[in-house]
Amino acid sequence: MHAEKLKHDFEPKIVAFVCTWCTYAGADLAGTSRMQYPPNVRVLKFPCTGRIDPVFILRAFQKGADGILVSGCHPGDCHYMAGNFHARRRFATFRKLLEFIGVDLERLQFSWVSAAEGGKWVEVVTELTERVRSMGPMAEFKELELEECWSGKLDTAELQEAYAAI
Amino acid sequence: MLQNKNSKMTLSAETMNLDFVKKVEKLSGSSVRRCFQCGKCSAGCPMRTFMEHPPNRIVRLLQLGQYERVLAGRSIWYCASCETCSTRCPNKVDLAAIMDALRKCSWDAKGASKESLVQLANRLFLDNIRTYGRQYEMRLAAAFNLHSGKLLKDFMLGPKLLTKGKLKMFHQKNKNLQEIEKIFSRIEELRKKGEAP
Amino acid sequence: MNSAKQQDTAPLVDNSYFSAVTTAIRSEAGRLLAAGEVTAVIGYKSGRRKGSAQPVIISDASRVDELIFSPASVNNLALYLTKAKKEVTKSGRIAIVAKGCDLKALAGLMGESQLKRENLFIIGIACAGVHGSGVAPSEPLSAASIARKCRECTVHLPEGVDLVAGSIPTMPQLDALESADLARLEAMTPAERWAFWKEQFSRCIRCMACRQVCPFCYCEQCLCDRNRPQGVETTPRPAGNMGWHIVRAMHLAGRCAGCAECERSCPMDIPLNLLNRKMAKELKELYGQEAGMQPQEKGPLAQYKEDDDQSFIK
Amino acid sequence: MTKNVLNYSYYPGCSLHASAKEYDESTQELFKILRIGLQEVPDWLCCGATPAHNVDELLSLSLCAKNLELSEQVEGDLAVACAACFSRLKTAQHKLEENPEKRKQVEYALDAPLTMDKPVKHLLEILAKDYGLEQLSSAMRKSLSGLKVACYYGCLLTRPADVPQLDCAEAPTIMERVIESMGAETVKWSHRLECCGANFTLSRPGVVLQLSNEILASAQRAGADCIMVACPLCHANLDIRQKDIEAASGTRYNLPVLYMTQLLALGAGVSAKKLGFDSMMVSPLPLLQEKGLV
Amino acid sequence: MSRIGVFVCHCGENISRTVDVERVAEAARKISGVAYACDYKYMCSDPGQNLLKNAVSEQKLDGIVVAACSPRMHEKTFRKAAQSAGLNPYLCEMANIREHCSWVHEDKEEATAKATEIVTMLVERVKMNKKLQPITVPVTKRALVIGGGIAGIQAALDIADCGHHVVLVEREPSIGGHMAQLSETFPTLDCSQCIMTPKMVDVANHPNITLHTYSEVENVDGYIGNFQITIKKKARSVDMDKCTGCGICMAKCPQKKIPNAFDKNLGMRPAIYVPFPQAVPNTPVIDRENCTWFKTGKCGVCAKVCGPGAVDYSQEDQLIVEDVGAIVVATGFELYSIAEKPKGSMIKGYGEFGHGKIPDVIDGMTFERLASASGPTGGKILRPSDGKEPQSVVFLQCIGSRAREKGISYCSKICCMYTAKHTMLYHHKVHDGQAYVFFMDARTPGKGYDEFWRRSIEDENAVYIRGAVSRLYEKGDKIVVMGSDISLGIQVEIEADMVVLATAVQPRTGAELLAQKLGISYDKYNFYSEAHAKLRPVECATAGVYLAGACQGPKDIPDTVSQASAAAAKVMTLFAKDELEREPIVAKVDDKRCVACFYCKKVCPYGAVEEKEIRDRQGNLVKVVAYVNPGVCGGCGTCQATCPSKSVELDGYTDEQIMAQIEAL
Repeated sequence: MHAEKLKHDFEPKIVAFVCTWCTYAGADLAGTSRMQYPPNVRVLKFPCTGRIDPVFILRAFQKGADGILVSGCHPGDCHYMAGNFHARRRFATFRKLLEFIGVDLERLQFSWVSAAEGGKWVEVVTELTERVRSMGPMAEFKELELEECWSGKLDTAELQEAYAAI
Repeated sequence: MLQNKNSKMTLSAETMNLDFVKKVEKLSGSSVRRCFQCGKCSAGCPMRTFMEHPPNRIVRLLQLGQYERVLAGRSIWYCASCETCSTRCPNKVDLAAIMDALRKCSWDAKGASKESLVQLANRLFLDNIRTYGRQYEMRLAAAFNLHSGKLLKDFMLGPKLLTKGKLKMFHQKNKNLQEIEKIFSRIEELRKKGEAP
Repeated sequence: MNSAKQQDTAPLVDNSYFSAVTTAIRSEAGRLLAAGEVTAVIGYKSGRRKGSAQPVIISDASRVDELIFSPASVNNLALYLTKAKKEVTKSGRIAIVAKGCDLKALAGLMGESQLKRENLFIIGIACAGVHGSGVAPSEPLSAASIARKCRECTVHLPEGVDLVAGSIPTMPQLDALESADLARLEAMTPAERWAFWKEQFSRCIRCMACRQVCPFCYCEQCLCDRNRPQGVETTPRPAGNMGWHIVRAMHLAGRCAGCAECERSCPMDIPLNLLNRKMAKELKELYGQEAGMQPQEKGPLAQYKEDDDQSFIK
Repeated sequence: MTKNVLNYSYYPGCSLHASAKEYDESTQELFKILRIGLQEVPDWLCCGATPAHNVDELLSLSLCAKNLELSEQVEGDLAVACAACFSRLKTAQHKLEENPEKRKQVEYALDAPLTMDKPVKHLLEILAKDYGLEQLSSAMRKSLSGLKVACYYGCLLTRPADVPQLDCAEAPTIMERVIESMGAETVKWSHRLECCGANFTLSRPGVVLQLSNEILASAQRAGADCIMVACPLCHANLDIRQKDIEAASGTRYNLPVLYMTQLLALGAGVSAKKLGFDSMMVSPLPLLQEKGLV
Repeated sequence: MSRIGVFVCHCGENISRTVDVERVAEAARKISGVAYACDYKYMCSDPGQNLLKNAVSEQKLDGIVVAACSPRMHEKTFRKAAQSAGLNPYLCEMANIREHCSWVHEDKEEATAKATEIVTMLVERVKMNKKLQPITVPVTKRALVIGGGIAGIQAALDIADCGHHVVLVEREPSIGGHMAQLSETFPTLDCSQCIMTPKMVDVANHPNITLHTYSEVENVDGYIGNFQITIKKKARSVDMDKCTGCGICMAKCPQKKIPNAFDKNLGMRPAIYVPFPQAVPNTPVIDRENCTWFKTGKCGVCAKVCGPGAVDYSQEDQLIVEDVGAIVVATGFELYSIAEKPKGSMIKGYGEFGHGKIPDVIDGMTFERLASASGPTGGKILRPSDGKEPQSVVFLQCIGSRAREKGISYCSKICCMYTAKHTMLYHHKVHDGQAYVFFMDARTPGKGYDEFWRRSIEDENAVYIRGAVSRLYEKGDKIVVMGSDISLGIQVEIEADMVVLATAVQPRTGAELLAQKLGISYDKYNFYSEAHAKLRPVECATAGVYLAGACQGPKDIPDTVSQASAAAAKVMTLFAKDELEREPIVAKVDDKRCVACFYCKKVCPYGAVEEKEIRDRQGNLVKVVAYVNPGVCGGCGTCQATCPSKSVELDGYTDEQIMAQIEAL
C-alpha cells in the first residue's frame, strides 16, 4: 500500500474528529501494534462525539479537507453514557442536510472504533483515504472559498437543466 | 428385574442396595462414594473397548446400589487388573480392588456371567494350584481347551514351545501338597463358619 | 417559484368568512381586555396600503375594533412574544391571534421554555390560507395569490387553543407545489443540487431578514455573528452564505414550525422553506417526530433511542 | 570360590520353570558372575497370580503368605524374578499389614502366625539398589553400546504406587538406569507402562493380540532394536505371540524381546550360549551378531 | 503575542527513526507565536523534564506543546512538569507524533511533514488554551446505606466505626434481611441467627447510625459529596419511643391467623407484629390491611392493653430529608417463585413442575425456615401438606438459572452450596431419610466449599444425580420425579415425599425504580451495574454511589460481606478529604448569551444542568439561564454541541481551541 502510494499525484487531506476514550485510544493501539496506514489523516481529539458540532465539519471542508471522519465509542460504550447516542442523531440529520445541499456523502465517513479496534481504525482510515483519493479533491467548498461572488452564469448544461427544472 | 442395561432405574431406599455397596467397600477396602465421576479410570483403561460399562460407570452403578446391573455385565471380567485406574485416580478410589471384590461377589453368586471363559480359566488355574502346587502351562492350556471345547486353540503354539523346551510334558508335584490342601480346606471351613467373605 | 403566476385568480373563499373571523376576534379581544383577563392582545390591523395588514398590540379595550383578519394577515405573531416586542410578556397574560402554523411556533417556543401556556390566551384562526410573497394585499385569496405553504397546509383548524375564531369554508384541493419542488430536487444528482443551491445562496445578501422574522431565532447573539471563533463568515460571500444557510437549516431542524416567514421575507426570493420542509420530512422519517400544535417536552434532536438508525455508521 | 557380596532367597515363580526358563537361567548366570548368592526357596508354590486375587482375595493372600513363610527357611531377602509374583507378594504383605481382620483369616488358613517381615525384592531392585549401578557398570566386560533397548515395565512392576515402591509409578527409570549401566542405549517410547493383557493369554487371546500389538508398534516407532522385559508374562505375550500379532496386524516387527537378566549377563561377560537366546520365538541372535555382541 | 514553547521528543529512536525531529523543531520555530523550540532524546526523562522546566522559566513561555507520544501516555507527566515550572498545567498540550505518526508510517518525508502539521495544529490550539483551576466540591461526611441485610449492616457498621455518621434505610419493619431467615450457613454450619443478631443489635446501639426501618427512599437529589435524600417513613402505628417491646399487644391481638411472610407463610402472625422474635428494632408494626381496627373501626384491643400507650392509630407516613455525601446500595435479592413470576422477570415459568400448585414442592428459603430452630416447625422438617416427616427429599438445582430459554442465563451461584447444606441438615434431622440431588454441575469455588459438597455425599449419604429433571407429578401423597443420570445415560424415577427447588436469585422487584432515582445503570435483569467489571467492582458509574451484595449480582454471605466492607472503604476514602478535587474539564454557561432554551438540560447525561434565576440588585427577576453544576458535570460537551446560541463552553475543549486547530489544517 505504502510503496505505490508514493506515486499518487493527489494526496487528499483527511480530517478525523474522534473521541478520546475509544477511537483516539484505538488509533494509539494501531500505533503500538505498528500497523501501517496512509499519513493523510489529521486527528482532532474531543472528549466525546457528543461534543462534535456540525459547524466543525463544515469549517473543515471550507478549510480544504477532502474527506472527513467522525468516530467514537460503540453504542453503549460511551464514557459519558449517552454522548454518542446524541451524536448519532445529530449526524444522521446533518448528513441528510448535506446530501440535500448536494455534498457527496462519500467524503463524510462515520464509524464506531473502540479502544481495542486498532485494526478497524486502520481499515476505516485507509478505506476513506483511498476512496477520497479516487474521487479527487473536494472542489465544491474550495471553489466557494475562491469566488468573491458567483457570476450567476449558467455555463454548464446540467446547470441550465437544473435551473430550468425549478 | 431389569430387561436391559438401559431400562429405567427407580430409586428408593429399597431399590438402592446399599448393603451390597458396603460389602464391596469392605472387601475392597476402598470407598465407592468418594468417586465424583471424573472418568479418568475409563480414560486410561486398556480394556475399555471390550467393556459395555466403562469403569467409571461401574462405580456410578455401585453408588446407586444397582448391583444386578453391575454383576450381569461382562465388564468386570474384562478388567485386566493392570491397576492403571487405581494408580491414577484423583480420589484414591481403588477401582482394581473394587473389581476384585465385584468378581468375587459374582463368583460366589455363581450367577450366569457373560464371561464364562475367563471364569473357567480362573477355576482351572486355581484347581491346578490345589492339585500340583504350581502352574504347568501345558496342562492348564490342555485342560482349558478341553473344557472350553476349543481343542485346537493355540494348537500350533504348543509344539513350538515344546521343541524350545518351554513346556514340560512331565512334572513333579510339590512335596508340601498336603499343606496346600490344608490352606484351601481351612479357607472353605472359615467360609462355612461365615467368618470370611 | 414563479410557476404560481399561471394559476387561476378566482377567489377561493367568500369575504364573509374573513369578516366572520374578524368579528370573532374583536368580540373575544374586547371581552378579555374588559374583564382584565389579559393585559394585551396581539393581532392584525389594516395597514396604510389598501387591503394590507400589519401586526398590532392592543392593550385598550376601546381599540379592539382596529383588529382585523384578512388574506394579508401573513405575519407569524409568535415573533412578538419572544423577540420583536419581548417586553409585552412582562406586562402579564397576553392574548394572541394564531393561525395553525403560528400555533405550531407557539407550541415549539413553549417546548423550549420561552413561553408558558398559562400566560397566553390563544385565539386560534380556522385558517383558509393567506397571501404568498409578492402579492398585492388588495388581491383576493385565490389559487394564484395563496401562499405556497398554505397550498398543502395540514393545520387549517387549530387545536388546543382557548378560542377558535371562524370556521373553515370548503376549499378546492390545490396541488402541492412545495412538495413537488422538493421531489424534483431530491430526484437530482448531488452535483445538480449543489449547483442549484449554490446559485440560490449566491444571491443572498445576508440581510438576515430570515433570521429576524423567524420565531425560533431568538438567540440574543447568533453564533453566526461571532468572530472569536468565527464559525461562519459574516460577509455576503458565497462561502459564508453557504455556511450560514446550512447552519441555519441545521439549527431549525426538528424545531421549524413551517410558517415560511423566512421565505416570505427574503428579498432575494431564496426558497428557504424548501430546506426547512426537507429537514422536517427527514426527521419525521428517521424519528417519527414533527412540529405539532401541542408543546413537546423534547424535540427529535434533544433525545435518542438506543436502537436509532445507524446504518450510515461503519 | 570367593565369598558372595550379597545373598538372597529366591522365588522364581511358575513361569520361570517353564515358558520363561531362559529368564531363570540368565538370572542364575548373572548373579553367579556378579557374585550374588541366590538360593531357591524349597517347595515354593504358585502365588495365585491374577486368577486368585481376581475372584478369591483370601486365597490369594494365603498362598502368598505361605510362600513368605516358606522363604524363611532360606537366608537373605526374598528375590523375585516374575513381576506378577512380585506384585502379588508385595500386595499380600501390604494388605496383611494394613488389615488385621484379613490377617486373622489368613493366619487361620495357614494355621500359623504370619511371618511377614522378610523384605520382598524384585531383581531390578536388587541390582539397582542393593548391588548398585556403579558396581554393575564396573562389572561390565562387553559394552552393549549401540544396542537400542526399549525397556518395557508392563503393569505390575510399578503399580499401584504405594505397593511395590520400586520406582515412580508413572515415570519409572529403574530399568533404563540398570541397562544403561551396561552401556546400552535406551529409547524414549510411549507404551512402557501399558498393559499387555497377560490375564487373558488363555481365555481371550484376541485381547492380547490387540494390546500387545500397540506395544510392539510403539517400540518400533521409537526405533528400538529390541524390547527388554522383567516379567515372564509380558515376555510370553510379546515374544511367543509376536508371530500371531504380526499376522493379525499385518505388520512385520521382528523385535526380539529379551529378559533384563539376559542382556545384563551378556554385558557382564557370560557366554551367549548359557543365556538361552536360541529358545526364544523371535531370535535375537541376528541382532546381537550385528551389534557384535555374540 | 503568545510565547509558545515546542519540545520535540526522539523517544529514543521510536520517533526519530521515521520523523526528522530536528526539522520538526526547526519548522516549529517558524510558527508565529512560537518563542522556543527544541528536540531531545527522552523528553519524559528527568533531564528532559528539566529542559522543559528551564525553558519555561528562562523563555517566559505562556504555553507549551510537547511533541512526543500519546497524551494518554504522558500528558499528566508533562502537565506536572509545567506546573512545577510555574505554568498552569492546562497550558500544556501534547502533539502525538509517535502512536499517530512515527509508528504508523514508513516514509520519512511524509511522516516528518505530518508531524510538523500535527505540531502546528497543537500550537494554534494551545494559544487558545485558558488557565484552569481544578474544581473542588465540599463533601458531606455522612453516608446513606439502602438496605438492612447483612450487606447494608456490614457497610453501615464499617463506616460508623470509622467515625462517620450513617443513615440506614430498611423497607421491612426489622433489619436482618435474608440472612436472618437462614437456619445454618455453609461451609461451617454455624447458626445464622447466632452470628447475625449480634450485628443487628450493634447497628441499633451504634451512636453513629441512624436507623430508619419500615422506610423507603423516596427521592434522591444532588451529586457526589452532596446528596439530599428524601426518605418516606411508613406509619408504624406504634410509637417507637414509648414502646417497651413487651409484646402483650401481639399476644392479645384477636386477629392471629395472618400468614407470616418471614416464615414463607408457613407460620401465622397477629395483625400487630414483629416479623421474628429477634427483630431489631423490637417494636411491632400494625399491618393495616389485616387490622380489624383499620378495617372496621372496631377492636382497638392493642391500644387498650398497651401499658405505655405506644399504640397510635393516627400515625401517618412522614417524609424526612437527610444530607449525605455517599450512598451504598445494598438492596439484596429475592428468590424466583415458580408460583407467581415476579414482575419484570424474564423466566417463562415451570409448568412441568406444577406452577407451585403442588404443596410439597417448596423453594430453598422455605426449607431454611423448616430447618430453622426458630422457624414455624421449631426446626422439624415436616411437609407443608400434611405435616408428616418426609422420608425421601429430592432437591433440584438450577431452577430458572442457567436456562437461557427459560429467561435467565446466569448462574445463581449460591444454590449448589446451600443445597449441599440442605442435604446435611436433612440427614441430621431425619437420620433414615434419603436425600437426592439432581444437578448439572456442582459449582463450589470458595474456601472449603468443594470439601463441604463432597462431605454431603461421602459422609452425609446424599445421592447426587447428574442431570436435570424433566417433570414432577403427584401420585397419591408422593411426588414422582422424572430425571436421568447422564453419567450412566439411564433414566431415573424417584417417588419423593418432598421436592425442594433451588430457584434463581433475582434482583428485588422494582430494583430498576430505585436505580432511576439514584441515576445508576442496571443490566437487563435489573442487577445494578458496576463501573468496571474487574477494576471498579463496587463503584457505580455515577460518582458517589457504591454497591454491596446481591443487588449487583448473586453472592453468598462471605462475598457479600467482603463487597460491603469494600464499599465502606470506598466511602471512607471519599470522606478522607474535606473537598473533592476533579479535572476542570466541565461546561460553563455564559449568562449573557444564554436564552434558556434548556436544550443543554435535555441532553445532559448527568443531569448536571439546572435552571438559575438572575436578579437585579432590587431582586427582580432579570432572566432565567442554565447553570452547569461543576460537581456533577462529566465533561462530555454534548451540551455545547447542542446549544443553538453556543452560550455553554466546555473548558479544555472550547470552540476557540477547536476552531484554531481546524484553521491550522
